[in-house]
Amino acid sequence: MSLFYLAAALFLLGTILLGLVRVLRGPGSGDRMLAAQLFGTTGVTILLLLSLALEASALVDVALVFALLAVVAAVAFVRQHGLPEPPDTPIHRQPPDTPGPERHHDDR
Amino acid sequence: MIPANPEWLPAGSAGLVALSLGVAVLATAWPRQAHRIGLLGALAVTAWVLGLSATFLHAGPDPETAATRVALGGWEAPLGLMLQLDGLSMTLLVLTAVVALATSLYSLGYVHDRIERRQFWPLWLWLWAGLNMLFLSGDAFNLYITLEVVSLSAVALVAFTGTAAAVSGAVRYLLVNILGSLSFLMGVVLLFGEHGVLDLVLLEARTEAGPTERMAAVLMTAGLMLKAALFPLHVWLAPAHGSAPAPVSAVLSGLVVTGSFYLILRLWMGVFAPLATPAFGILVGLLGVGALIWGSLQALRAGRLKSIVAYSTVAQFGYLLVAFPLMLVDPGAWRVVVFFAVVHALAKASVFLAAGTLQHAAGHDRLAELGAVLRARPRTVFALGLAGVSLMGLPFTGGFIAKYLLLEAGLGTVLAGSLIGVLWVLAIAGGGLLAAAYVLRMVAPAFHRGRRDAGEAVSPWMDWVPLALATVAALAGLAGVLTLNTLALTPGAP
Amino acid sequence: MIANALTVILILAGLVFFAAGTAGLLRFPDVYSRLHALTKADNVGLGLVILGLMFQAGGPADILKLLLIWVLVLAAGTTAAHMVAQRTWTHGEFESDR
Amino acid sequence: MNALLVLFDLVLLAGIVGVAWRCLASTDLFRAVVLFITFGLLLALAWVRLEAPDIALAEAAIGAGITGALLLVTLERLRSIMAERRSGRPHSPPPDPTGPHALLRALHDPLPEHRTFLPALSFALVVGGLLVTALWHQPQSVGLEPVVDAHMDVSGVDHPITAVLLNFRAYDTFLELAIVLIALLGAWSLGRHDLIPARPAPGPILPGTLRLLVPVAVVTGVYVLWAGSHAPGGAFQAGAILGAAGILLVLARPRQLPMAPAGPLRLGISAGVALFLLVGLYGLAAGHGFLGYAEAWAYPLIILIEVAATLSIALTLVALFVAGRPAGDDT
Repeated sequence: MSLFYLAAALFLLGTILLGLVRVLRGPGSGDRMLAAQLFGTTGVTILLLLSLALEASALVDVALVFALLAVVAAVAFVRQHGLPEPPDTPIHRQPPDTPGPERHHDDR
Repeated sequence: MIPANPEWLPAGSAGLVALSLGVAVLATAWPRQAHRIGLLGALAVTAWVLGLSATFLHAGPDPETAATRVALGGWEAPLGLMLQLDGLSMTLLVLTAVVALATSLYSLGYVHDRIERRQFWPLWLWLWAGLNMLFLSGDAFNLYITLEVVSLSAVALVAFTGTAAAVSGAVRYLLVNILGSLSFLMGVVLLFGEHGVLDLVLLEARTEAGPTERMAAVLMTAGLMLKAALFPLHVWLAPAHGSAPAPVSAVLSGLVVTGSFYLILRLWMGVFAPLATPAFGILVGLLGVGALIWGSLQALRAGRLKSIVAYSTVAQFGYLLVAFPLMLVDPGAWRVVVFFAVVHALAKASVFLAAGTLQHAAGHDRLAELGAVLRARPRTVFALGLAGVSLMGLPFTGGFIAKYLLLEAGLGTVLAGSLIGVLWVLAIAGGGLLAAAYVLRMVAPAFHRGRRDAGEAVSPWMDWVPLALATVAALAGLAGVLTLNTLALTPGAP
Repeated sequence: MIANALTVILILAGLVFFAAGTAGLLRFPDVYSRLHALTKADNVGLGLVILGLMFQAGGPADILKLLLIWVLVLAAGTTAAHMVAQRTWTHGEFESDR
Repeated sequence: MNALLVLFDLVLLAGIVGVAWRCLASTDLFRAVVLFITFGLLLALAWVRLEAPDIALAEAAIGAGITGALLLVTLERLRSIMAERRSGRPHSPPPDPTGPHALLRALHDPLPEHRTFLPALSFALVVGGLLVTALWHQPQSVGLEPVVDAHMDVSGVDHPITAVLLNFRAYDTFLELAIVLIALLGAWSLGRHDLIPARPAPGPILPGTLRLLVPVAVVTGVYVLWAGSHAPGGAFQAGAILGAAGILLVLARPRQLPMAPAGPLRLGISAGVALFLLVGLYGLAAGHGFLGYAEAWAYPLIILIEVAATLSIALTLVALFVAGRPAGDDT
């Protein structure tokens, strides 16, 4: 049986690594955030499977903590403090910014 | 007078840790009174350290039994962790107490803002407690944690003024520190994996020149060199000092950097002693020569007072590296090295405090425009000059004694038939000349004709403390025999 | 024996949903449809696996813990998907993050 | 079983290294943050495989609950500062040259762009190769396990990790608590924090989730703290969970939360170290050595210290998340 759990966990780990393609490609930050959310759930599942495969019941607690805090990053993503109210147009890729005036000088 | 009892030493060491931690915690919880708590705490900790050193000197004429080991929580190593007090740590504790007391008094004048005071004192007291704990620690993992306490509070203090330049310097310092700490920790892990113990004494008994020890030695030494700003890993030092408050610069160059160097010395005298080969010694010595030349040249080129002093730290630490090959030939030379580090710390701290007074008065520290203030503040310039003379190593100062002893060790190497010894002697002698050049650069404007302008008023603390500390540094030569005798009470060291 | 068979079947079914969710995340054309795909993996995939694991649980406390994990992930997945959709709707899909 | 475990470990290892590399090489900060969150998840799995569930628990709480949120919020502040710099006109609130803004600016100032990839890669390969060689020669050391096991009956608790952390090497743990505190003091020394007004919740879903999650988080935190005496768990993990719950409240609060008063907050964050130190001093005075306990009192004292430490850690983490010092500290 534990062989089966382990194989299932390995399969799920594989889906995480595949899903990384979405994080790398994007294109929007929403896509990346969604991928992270899916990884969190997959991670919980892997932990539950490993707890049976390795016969370590403490891993269920680890999974519980992951499940409990899975939403924090997403909430931070949506409700950052400095976030301006919805702008008129979506922000598009900006040119690289110019050095600011307050750049300090080394005396060397 | 109450006779000193050697049985007080264990409680005295644990008590020192508890006292300095208690002061820090109290100041953290009650920031409104932090400066008063800090002043009382500084006096109490200094008095405690001096009492401890008196007891120590009375107690242990026998170097093999002179080390006091304290099992914290009653658990002996290898299960628990031990504090260790010997001649080396005692010397550095006294040095720390003197410099830290001076810094605390200076800070009473320097950090006068009611709100800044509340932020400054807790961090500073944590830093001091961290240094005390570092010098007392006898356990490899505990050393890592005390190093973290020291570095983290030092980083916070560098960023303390909150300006962009200060924060930028602090971030660099933080990254360097993290890298150094992780490297050190990795070495600790390797040693633990190989030997299964963390206690330094137990480790020392088990180490031999194997691949694990070599790797651990490389990792730990590199990490500590990074933290000690030893050439060529010194690049963070000047930016970190550039905008740090003066008392912080003094402690950073005087004590924090010395703490990392202490650890390098302690490890190579103990755990890594079987690994030291002549070729390795020569490599370190060459790095030292490089540090002397490069640091001095940068100090001669720098345009700001504090940068000059910061680069002089890089240069002066070159001596400590040059001393390494000497120690391989004459094992007893390590005591001279420590004495040199002590004198350097005292002198460097007073130079930074004096520079801080000048900077505060003038509102900047650009050397070219500092003449008027320099001419109007003879007391501070005298402190700067006196400490500078000690850095140069002119006769009768502590620096002179230290360099004389170093030169003696160097000549001993030459006489022992080592050709490269000539290079070390030349470096030690030539380094003094370079130091003279940059010290004179700092004080020379005071002797030019021109306008005098005392600048902004400074508190009496800022006026007198640098002078007092510079005097201590200059007179430290008188304590040379005492220091060397104290250091002799280090078991296991020649 | 039957419990083991049920566990295997349920977990396998759950894995199918995870695979489908990942495929959807990779292959679907925009945020909204991707979101749709992966919430299925969240809810049903984990639900099936947990259902399967319940047959192996040691006691009622363990079963409750497993159920709690599922409920928490359900809540997190729902909230996250809702909020990401909302943000994308108000801020635009191709917002740059440089 | 064994072959499959090795395969699992190899895939995990490849994932960790790959994610770390892409995270470091990413030019898009948001992508780097998401990769870092993923990195934390894989790291927790690695701790599980290294049979260190205590650390996996801490990594779960810190990685999932705190670093992700911290990085995302920092990124957003950074973005608004950069937007303000580009447009040349100050964004609200007016820039404060000495506040946390200075830190963000300093962090954003790019380091000189040398071509660092090849040197970095070769350095990493050399160090990694040497490390592997050193580890290869290492004996199968049992470390301190037998010594710890021999003393478990006098430690006051049933979980060896907790026994080491709070009894045998309590000094280290005390200093670790102090380090968390010093980090906060450092953040506070940079500037003051003016609470940014809360924004109305965008619908019923977020408040509803909060109502479910926060009580469960509190219960879980207490459970993890309690579990620490006999199973993986303890003050750091519980403090991180409670801290994450606090961060969630700060992030999602629909209306103005009252500002924490400076005095009690100071007391709260230093309660852990203060109590620990008092117990340590008592041990010194009573002859058990600094930070030592009488055997009979070990369990209650450990629990007492852990409760205070949990509260302090949770408060400190939330305060670190909020960043600047409370305004009441300045009067």
